Amino acid sequence: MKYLEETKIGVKEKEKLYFTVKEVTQNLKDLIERNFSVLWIEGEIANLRYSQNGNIYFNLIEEEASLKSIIFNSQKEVTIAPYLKDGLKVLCWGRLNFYTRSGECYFIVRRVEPLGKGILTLKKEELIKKYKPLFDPNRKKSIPVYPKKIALITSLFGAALQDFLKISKNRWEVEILIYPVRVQGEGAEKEIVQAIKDINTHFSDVEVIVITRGGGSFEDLAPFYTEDIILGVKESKIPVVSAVGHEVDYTICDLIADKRCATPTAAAEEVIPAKEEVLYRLSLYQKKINQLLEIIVSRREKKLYEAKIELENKNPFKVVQSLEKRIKDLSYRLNLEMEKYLGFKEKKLWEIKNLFRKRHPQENIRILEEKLKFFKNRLFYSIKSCYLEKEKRLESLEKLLSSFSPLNVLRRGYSIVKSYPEGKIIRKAKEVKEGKLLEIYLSKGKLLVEVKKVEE
Amino acid sequence: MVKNNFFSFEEALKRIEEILKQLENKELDLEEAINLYEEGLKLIHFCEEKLKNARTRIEVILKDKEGFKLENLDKAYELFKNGSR
Amino acid sequence: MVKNNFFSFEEALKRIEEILKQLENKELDLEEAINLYEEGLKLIHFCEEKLKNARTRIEVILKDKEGFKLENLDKAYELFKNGSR
Amino acid sequence: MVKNNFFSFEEALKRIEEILKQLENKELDLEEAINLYEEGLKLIHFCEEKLKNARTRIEVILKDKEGFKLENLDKAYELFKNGSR
Amino acid sequence: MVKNNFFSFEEALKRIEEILKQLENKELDLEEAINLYEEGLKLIHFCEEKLKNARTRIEVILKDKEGFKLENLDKAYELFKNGSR
Amino acid sequence: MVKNNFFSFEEALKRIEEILKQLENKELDLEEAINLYEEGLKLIHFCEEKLKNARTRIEVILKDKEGFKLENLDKAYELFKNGSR
Amino acid sequence: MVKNNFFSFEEALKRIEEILKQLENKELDLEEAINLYEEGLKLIHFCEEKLKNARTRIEVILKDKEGFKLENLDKAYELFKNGSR
Repeated sequence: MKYLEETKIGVKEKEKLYFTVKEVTQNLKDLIERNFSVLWIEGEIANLRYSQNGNIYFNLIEEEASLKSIIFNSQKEVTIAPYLKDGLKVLCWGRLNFYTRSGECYFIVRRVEPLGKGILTLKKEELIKKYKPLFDPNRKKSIPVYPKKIALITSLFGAALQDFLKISKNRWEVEILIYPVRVQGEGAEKEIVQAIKDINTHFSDVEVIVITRGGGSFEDLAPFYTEDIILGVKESKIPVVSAVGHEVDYTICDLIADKRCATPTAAAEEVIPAKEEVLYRLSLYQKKINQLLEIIVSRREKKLYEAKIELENKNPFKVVQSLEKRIKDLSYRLNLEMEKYLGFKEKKLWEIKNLFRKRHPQENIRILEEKLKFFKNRLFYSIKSCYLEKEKRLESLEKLLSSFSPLNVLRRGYSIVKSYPEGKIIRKAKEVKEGKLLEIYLSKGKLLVEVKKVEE
Repeated sequence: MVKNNFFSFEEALKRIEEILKQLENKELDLEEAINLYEEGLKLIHFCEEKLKNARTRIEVILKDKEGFKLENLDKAYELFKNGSR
Repeated sequence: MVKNNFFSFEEALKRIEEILKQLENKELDLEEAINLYEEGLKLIHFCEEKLKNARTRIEVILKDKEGFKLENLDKAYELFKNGSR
Repeated sequence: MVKNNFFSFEEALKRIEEILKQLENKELDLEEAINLYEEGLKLIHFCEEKLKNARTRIEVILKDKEGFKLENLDKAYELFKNGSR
Repeated sequence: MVKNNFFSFEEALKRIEEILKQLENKELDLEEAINLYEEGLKLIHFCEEKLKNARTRIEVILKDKEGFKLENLDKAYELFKNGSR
Repeated sequence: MVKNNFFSFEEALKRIEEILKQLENKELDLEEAINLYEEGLKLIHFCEEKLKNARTRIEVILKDKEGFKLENLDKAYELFKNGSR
Repeated sequence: MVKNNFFSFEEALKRIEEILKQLENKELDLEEAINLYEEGLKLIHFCEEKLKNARTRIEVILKDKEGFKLENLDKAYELFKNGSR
């Protein structure tokens, strides 16, 4: 070993003349931690001290050798911690750590077993570790709640049997088969395993196997920490209940069984249902079943009742009534509309009639008659005035004419002499001859005379 | 009086007025004056006759009207037809 | 009433007015005046007759209406048909 | 009522209104005015009759309805079918 | 009630309302108005009959229900079977 | 109760609810409404009977249970066998 | 107790619990609910009877050359006391 290390250094020295502290400590750390991963170390506790942060420091010593050790607070096993004291021989499990900062090597302890008793516990741990999959809770068979037949593997003379039977009486209708075995001493585990096997083979109608014994010294319970027990229980097709030893300590048998009870009494109570409990449960069921049915029936009654009320609300009678009202209303409106319509027409006709009456031609006729009368008067008047005009004019002309009459001189005594019958006015005497007839016009009347004598 | 249809009342009147105008002329021959005067007289008489006739006719028309018959409307119509032209 | 369709009441009235206007003209011939007068009178008479007839007819219509029967609707209908054209 | 289908109450009313408008025209011939008036009167009478008949018919319908039987529903149905188109 | 399936109560009601609306139009023909009125009245009567029948039937159903027996469930069942399809 | 196996209480209730929903439709024919109402009434009666019978049966079962004998377990067993399948 | 071996107490209890679960379904058919109820009640009664008559039997398994033998506890004690074991 020494030689080996020297050679290693030698190789490195070929490259380097010296090491830094860091390099050395790092190499040491690697060396230690790589070579010692996890290990058990046996020794005596010395210089035990508790740090404020909860860590426990001590030295593991053997004669002149000493190893600094730490139990970190976070990894401290609660059960063992109070029992640690200087001088106690222990078996520690953990790993070595080299701290480069201080250049010291520490044993980081994860588990502490007191030596002596501690070795058996270690054994238990080893078995658990070995058959770890068998302890999986998921592998465990369920225990029938109402078993009719159970087998009890125990000593015929132990207190456990008495305890168990005492509880099981008047509890449940169950058939208990007792398979007597030794529960301590060399080979007891073999008998127990055989019992399990026999029951599985020959009494397959057994529903639960209960392995039980009272508490005792660690040595007394030794058969229950055996590999045989693990394998035997594991092989059983019938679920196994274990009630072995103390309340606090779990035996291997406890751990491998499908169920663990602390005491035989507890096992009886657990495995065999109590009559009163079941009766109570049944009475609960009955209550519940009555309640549920009542709920179902009354719910339907309520629903039906509601439907009935709703249907009654929708009674077409109401519809009929409202329709009747509507029809009545429509009928009224129809008559009203018709009356309105006719009234409108009648009123219009009446208005037109009135207008028409005003346009009666009688009025026209009267106006025309009057006009005609007026015309007639005008006609009379105009003809009359025409006539009178003419008459007046004639009269005035007549007057004028008479005023211009050449005969007017006659009034003054003149006369006009005319030849007769020629009627030629005689202006000179010589125009006539004697014996000629002459007409003499006087102012009044005329004379017819014969010329007697002509004088020039 | 035969020839009074040849000239109307108004023409007669006009003639009378003419005669009057001639008569106003002092130079007028007595004979002619007398002739004119006589003509005038005759015309006046003619007119008087006319007037008399007119009066009678108007009266007759009125009287007719009283006894107007529907048949007369034919005549009225014709009158109207001619008159309205 | 046979020929009253030849000229209407209104035409007659118009003619009368025309006649009056002529008559009121002083220059009118006596002869003509009398003729116009006669025509006027006749037309007036014609109109009077017309009006009298109208009066009578209206009275008949009104009386008819009182005793109006449904059968008359035929006539009314025809009137209507013609009238509405 | 035989020929009342030829023209309705409303058509008659319209015609009367037309007549009224024509009668308002002062230039209207007397003859024509009287004719229009007569037509109008007849139409008014016609309308009055129509309205009277309508009232009577409504009364009959109402009475009918009182004695209405279910068999009549056929008819009502047809009315309905025609009417709803 | 034989032919009431030809048109339903609701259709009749709708038609009546339609008729009412038409009657509100004053321009409507008199003849048509009366026809509409007649139709309306008949439809109303039809509805009244329907309602009367409905009323009677409901009364019968209600009376039936009082004396309802379990045997009737056959009928109810059939109704149910038909109805639930 | 002879034919109540043809349709259950629940089916009947469902049908009643369906009927109620249909009755809410304002457009529903009166005729149909009455039919639905009748059906509803009958179904309700049917359900009432069913419930009454159910209650009676429950009482009988409870009484039976009091006088329950172990022999009856055969029946219970069969019930169980049928039920658990 | 003759046929109680046909089904176990545990099965009965399980069936009862199953029935309870089914009855919690409010939509369950009334008919079926009552049937379940009857079954449940009978099973409960069955279980109660079973419990009332329950008694514990204790035997000891003895192994010898021929095989296994069951003995009562007292005898087993004696056999063991006599030192044969």
